[in-house]
Parts: sequence; structure tokens; C-alpha cells
Amino acid sequence: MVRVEFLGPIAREALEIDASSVQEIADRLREDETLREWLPKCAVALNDEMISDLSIELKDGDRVTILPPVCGG
Amino acid sequence: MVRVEFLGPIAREALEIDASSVQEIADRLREDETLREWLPKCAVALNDEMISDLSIELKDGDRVTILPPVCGG
Amino acid sequence: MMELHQGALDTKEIFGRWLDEEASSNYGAYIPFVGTIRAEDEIEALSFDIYEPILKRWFDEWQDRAAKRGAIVKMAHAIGDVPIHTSSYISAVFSPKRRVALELIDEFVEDFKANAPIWKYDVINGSRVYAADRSTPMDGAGLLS
Amino acid sequence: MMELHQGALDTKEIFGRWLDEEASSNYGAYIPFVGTIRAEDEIEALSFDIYEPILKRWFDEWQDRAAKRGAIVKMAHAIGDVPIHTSSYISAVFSPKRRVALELIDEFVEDFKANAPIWKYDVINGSRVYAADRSTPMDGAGLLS
Repeated sequence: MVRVEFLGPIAREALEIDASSVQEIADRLREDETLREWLPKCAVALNDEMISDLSIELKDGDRVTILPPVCGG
Repeated sequence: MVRVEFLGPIAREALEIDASSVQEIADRLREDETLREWLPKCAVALNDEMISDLSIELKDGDRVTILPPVCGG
Repeated sequence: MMELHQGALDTKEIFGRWLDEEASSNYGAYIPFVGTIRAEDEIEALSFDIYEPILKRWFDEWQDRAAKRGAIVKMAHAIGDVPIHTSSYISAVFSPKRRVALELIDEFVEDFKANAPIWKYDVINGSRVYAADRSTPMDGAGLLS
Repeated sequence: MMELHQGALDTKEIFGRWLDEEASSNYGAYIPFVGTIRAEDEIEALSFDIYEPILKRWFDEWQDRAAKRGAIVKMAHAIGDVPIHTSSYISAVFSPKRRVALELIDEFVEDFKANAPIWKYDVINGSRVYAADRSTPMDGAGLLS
């Protein structure tokens, strides 16, 4: 299982998803109406490292983090 | 008379020169061997205002200041 | 050094401590950037969420980039509520040379605004409202859409 | 505000005082630039001559330029000897906006280096040697040559 966590203002509990690639995570999250507005604006990290490739393979215990638009300072 | 003052590292006493324009000051200072190396690198102020025009006329009591290369900070 | 503090930063303490830390490092230029909460609209404070593991990686990469130019960076940020007219953010560059310091502080602060995993909320009548209009998607956003 | 001090600057005092002066001015960004004397070659200190009337005019023009962008500038400089690892120069920008502050501090510091009427000397074995190799002719230099 892969744990998907939502940060900052996305008021959502973490999900446990059975997925073998980032692409499969994308497929699953797109089905979720409440995420439709967030996904185009969100960056993604895998085990706390920013990623930019859907083809990355996932293994059991991986952690995917969804990061909405930021404004530090 | 116009007073000509030399700032910073130019180790010179001020001069009193009878001159009616900045051009005349330039003519006088160019005669001075000890200033030959300084003049090409020096900026000029008239009554504490930076100037860039030789044709400016001078009047009695004016103060011309010679400013060598700077390095603040 | 990156440090996170609950609530408003003690700006003078941080400025002075960083100065002391590098007092013998022979840096010729020290440029802190101090961000202070402005009174705007009806907010009484801003509030911040921070995701520290990714912020730490972001900061460590900047430390490496600064090191290649002979410089170092430091950063402090507030977590939670920060009242107006107090400081939420200080970053700083120390460098032997003026030009490097001036360029780095600009790049560092701009990249911080764009890519540090920090979320800002207006605090109005005691409740937190996400500052969506002032927030920007991080580099690479939209991967899953 | 422009201030000249005999000898090394009390950097923390100046940073904190300027911060306090603008505590209610609603500026969102405060960027000081702190210049510190580096240990190089065999110098024990640097020493500075300043021609205050022209420095004051230069500074006042910068205050006007900053005001047009909603910002203010401040500056402190040492007169006379400043030992290594102590500070001779602080300038600062306060601005409502980050971008203006980052651009102004760069322009202000660079123009200061180029055009502030200040002369620098190395102090070696107690005697002052003009730092000719590090000094630059001011804008308009050569008028009389």
C-alpha cells in the first residue's frame, strides 16, 4: 500500500492506495470530485522528495505527498 | 577668488584661484605636475553639488571640490 | 542553519545571533531579509503551516548552491499565528563579496516564495482563511491532473 | 536617516533601532546590508575619510528615489579606523513590497560604492595607505583633465 497525504489547506485525511506507479495514484485521485480543483495546482513529493514524472514506480510503504499552492514569508 | 579644495588622499592644501569659469580652473590645475595623475580620475563639485560641465561660470566666493576615486563600505 | 519558531520571530535576537555566529568567518557582506506582517484589510494576524521535511531539503539544496559561490544562507520562519507588525520570516546571506551577496539574497528569497512548502492563512475574527489569491503553485505543479 | 559614527558601527544597536523606528510604518520588507572588514593581507584595520556635505546630498537624492517607489532608505557609516571583523557600513531599505526592496537594496548599495564620497585606507603597522587599487572614479570623473 502507498500512503497519500494532503498538506496545508486541503482538508483531507490521508489515503491508503494500492498502486504500483505515480500514474496509478493520479488515476485514482482524478476520480475524486473534491480534488478536481486542487490537482492542477498541486505539486507532488515521493518520500519527501519532489517529483515530476508519472512513470515512477512505487513500492509498498511509499509515501506520496500532495502540496497545494504555497505562500511563505 | 574661487577656493579649490582637494579631498581624501590628495595631500594638498586648498588653493585660492582667480577664475570666472570651471574651464579656467581646469587650465590652472593642469599646469600643476603633482595633479597630473589625479585629474583624469577626479570628479568635481561646485559648492557641494556635483558638476559635469566646464562652461559653468564662477563667482567670487565659490568653492570647487576635487574628489578622487572612492571606495566606501 | 534553518530554524522554525512557534509564533512571531524575535527579529533582533536572530539578527544578532547570526551576526555573532559568523563574527570570525571573514564574510564581508551580511544581508538579512526581514518579512513583517502588514496591516491590510481586517486581518489581525497571518498564520502558517509548514511541512518541515521538504522545507529542510529545499534549504539544504540552497546551502549547497550558496557554498559553490563561497557563501552561506540562513533562514528562520514562524509556525502558527503571527500578529500584524511582527515578523514571520528572516532569511540571510553571508558572503565574502558584495555582488554575490546581493544576487544570492534575491534568488534565495524569490525561490523561497515560489517553492518553500509553507501555507499562509489570514486570521480574521479568530478564524483561519487560506490565502488562496496570494499563493502560487510550486514548480512542477499539475503532475497528477 | 543617514548617520556617521567614529570608529566601528554597533551593528546590533543600529539594526534594532531602525527596526523600532519603522515598527508601525507597515513596511513588509526590511533589508539591511551589513559591510564588515575582512582580514586580508596584513591589514589590522581599514580607515575612512568622508566628505559629509556631498554624501548628504547623495543620500537625500536616494531618499527621494526610494519615496517614489513607496520605500525608504537608511544608512550608517564609520569615520576613521575600523578594525577587522567589525562593521564599517550598514545601509537598509524598508518597503511595503518584497520586489521593490530587493531591487532597491542592490541599486542603492552599488551606487553607494560608485558615488559616495568616501575614501578608504588600509591600516598597516599603524599607518594609513590609500586603497587606490580598490577605489573607483566617481561618475563624471576626468572633467578637469
